[in-house]
Amino acid sequence: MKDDQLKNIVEAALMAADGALNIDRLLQLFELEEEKPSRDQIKKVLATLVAECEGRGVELKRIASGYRYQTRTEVQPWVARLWHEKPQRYTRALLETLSLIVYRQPITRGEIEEVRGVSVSSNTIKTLLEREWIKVMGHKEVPGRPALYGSTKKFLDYFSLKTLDELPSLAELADLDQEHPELDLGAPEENDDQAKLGVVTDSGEIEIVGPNQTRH
Amino acid sequence: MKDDQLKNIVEAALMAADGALNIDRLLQLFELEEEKPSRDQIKKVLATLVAECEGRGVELKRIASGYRYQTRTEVQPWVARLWHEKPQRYTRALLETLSLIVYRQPITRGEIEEVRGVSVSSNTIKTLLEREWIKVMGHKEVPGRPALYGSTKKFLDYFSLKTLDELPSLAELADLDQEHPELDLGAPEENDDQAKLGVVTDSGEIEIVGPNQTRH
Amino acid sequence: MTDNENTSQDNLQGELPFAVVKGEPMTVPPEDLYIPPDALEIFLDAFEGPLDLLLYLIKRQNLDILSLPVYQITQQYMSYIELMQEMRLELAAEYLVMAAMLAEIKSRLLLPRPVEEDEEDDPRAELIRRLQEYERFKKVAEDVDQLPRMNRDTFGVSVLQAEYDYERPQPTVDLKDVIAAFQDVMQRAKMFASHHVGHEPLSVRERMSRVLSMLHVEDFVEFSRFYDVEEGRSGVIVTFLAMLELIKGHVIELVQAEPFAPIYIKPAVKGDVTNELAEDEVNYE
Repeated sequence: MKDDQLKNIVEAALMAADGALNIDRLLQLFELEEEKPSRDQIKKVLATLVAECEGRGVELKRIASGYRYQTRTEVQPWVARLWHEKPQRYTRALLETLSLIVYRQPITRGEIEEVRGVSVSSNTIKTLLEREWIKVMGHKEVPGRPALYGSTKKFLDYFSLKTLDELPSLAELADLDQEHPELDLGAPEENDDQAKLGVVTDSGEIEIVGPNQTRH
Repeated sequence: MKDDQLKNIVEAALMAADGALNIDRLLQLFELEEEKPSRDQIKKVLATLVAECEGRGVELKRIASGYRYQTRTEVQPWVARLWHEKPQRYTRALLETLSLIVYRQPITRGEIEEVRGVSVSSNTIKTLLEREWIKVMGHKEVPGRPALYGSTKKFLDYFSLKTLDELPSLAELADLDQEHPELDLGAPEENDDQAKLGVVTDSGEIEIVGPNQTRH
Repeated sequence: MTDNENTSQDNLQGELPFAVVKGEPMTVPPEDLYIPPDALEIFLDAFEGPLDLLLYLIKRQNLDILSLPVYQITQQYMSYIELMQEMRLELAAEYLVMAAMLAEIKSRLLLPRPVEEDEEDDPRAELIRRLQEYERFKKVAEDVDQLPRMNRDTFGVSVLQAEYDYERPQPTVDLKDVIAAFQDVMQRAKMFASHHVGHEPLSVRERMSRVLSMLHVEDFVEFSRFYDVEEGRSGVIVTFLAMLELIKGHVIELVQAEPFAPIYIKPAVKGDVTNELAEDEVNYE
């Protein structure tokens, strides 16, 4: 198969698809053995297509679940007028809860409440579960076996992110011990919260590192 | 407005729109008098965009109701395979919305949200309308005149029902619950298959690995 | 945190309205402790909880969290709590717990401490840590809100296919699943007890839909045409009940030109609702 034809098929498929397509999915479009491109060929074509969007109104974006054509944020004010419906706004409570789940996953509802200082409404959790931005990753083996929540690929897709690594960084905790030695803040490792965020390893995998800590 | 910006807006709008857009509709995207392009400008931009599709996998076609992007017939055999695979399953949100419409018809979206405690996405309603399982039966004469949804004959046909009366009543449902505990789906977070930690691998797939250890 | 960061954050806060009172965005919180009763509830709504309120009180004095001025802050906090009580607002337990914690810290700082206990934890440390922790997530939640979001900042591309001769496979659904979903949602909503749903026969609901369908075709239908005598007494009653339900719900209206003239059913009069959002849209927002 000629490069041009391959590129056209991939472009058309990505534009016609409802969501993102990954390389495996794109490979499935080619049924005949003799026409099946290699992964590298697909990757090369994708890179060309990404480059061809330069300066245009749409871009080919790599997100968590694959590649997706989407409109550029620069044209948002005009394109949004196509629809009458206003985009949903989220409350601070929902955004703060979501942030805690994303940055400190896996985390229980109790632990979220501890940081926020207020109870988390069931509605907030329900909305997040329903949007499939979060999911139950397991249960904490403490009395009551509370659910441990974590973020999903859908969450990344929705915010056009490839990995958790691309999220805005969490502000560092100021070092109380150094600036205020008179405040004896106890064990230093309790301040080390960075270890909560998923870390992308060399192989490109996301690992949730660091056990979830609770403070008493 | 610069020509490039205008072109990008028109391109993005046409690509994001559900159907064709005509020149009037495109002009409506520009609200401010000073940025509003002339019809001739729009026509010129459309001609450029048509030309830019030369040799690509999609084309900008002029049809009776306006302009729309569509995949080229040459790539159709491959693109069509996107939909060969098995259809996805409906979400729990959709099934609950459907069941409320069936059992409590005629019902407004607001009333569904009241019972479910979470907002109902437009997509859910759209999917059900497209499937022709529900339809708008009228409007409730309260502020906003919200649509009243009800089930259709197609819904009855699909489930091989002659009338809605053949559906179990609520009293029967309670009995059913006792006789067939397997029907009780339980709270979503209790699902065992979710009690795993997902890890995003290189290929963009989610792998299920064992539950994350937690420290106490 | 440096002083510079502190100032820039304050500036940022100043630009965003933290509450809207009668349509007017309030960018500057009330300076003193007197807050007009109407505004108080909105004012408190602007806070996500006791930590948020404390952060605000600290920021208002342009102070670093690290140098938490327990005395002033406690006093201010208590005044707010008192005010809430005066307004007889329902006090969230979390606010009271925080008040107790502040009082405890204050009392411990007031008490003279024996020299050997100097090494003991500063009682402020835990509170400072919590405030810092909360502030980090408050900030990052704002950042997450700014991320480009599908259907707000960016939109998916949906290009049509050239040919339409394919039938897109639809998910199959088992009736059992629909019933189970209903059962589940009703159980969750605890509607069995409070709304007597069980007493409303499904047939009435179905008939309501059928009445509406007839009105969908014609706007004006004669009353008797809705009734099919062949259905017998129970069928007629069900139809009548359905009509009463629809009238009660302001969906349809009965019209009679003069006494003994035929009665017509029509969709309820469209009120002037141009300026109001659809009910479902309001809920959706």
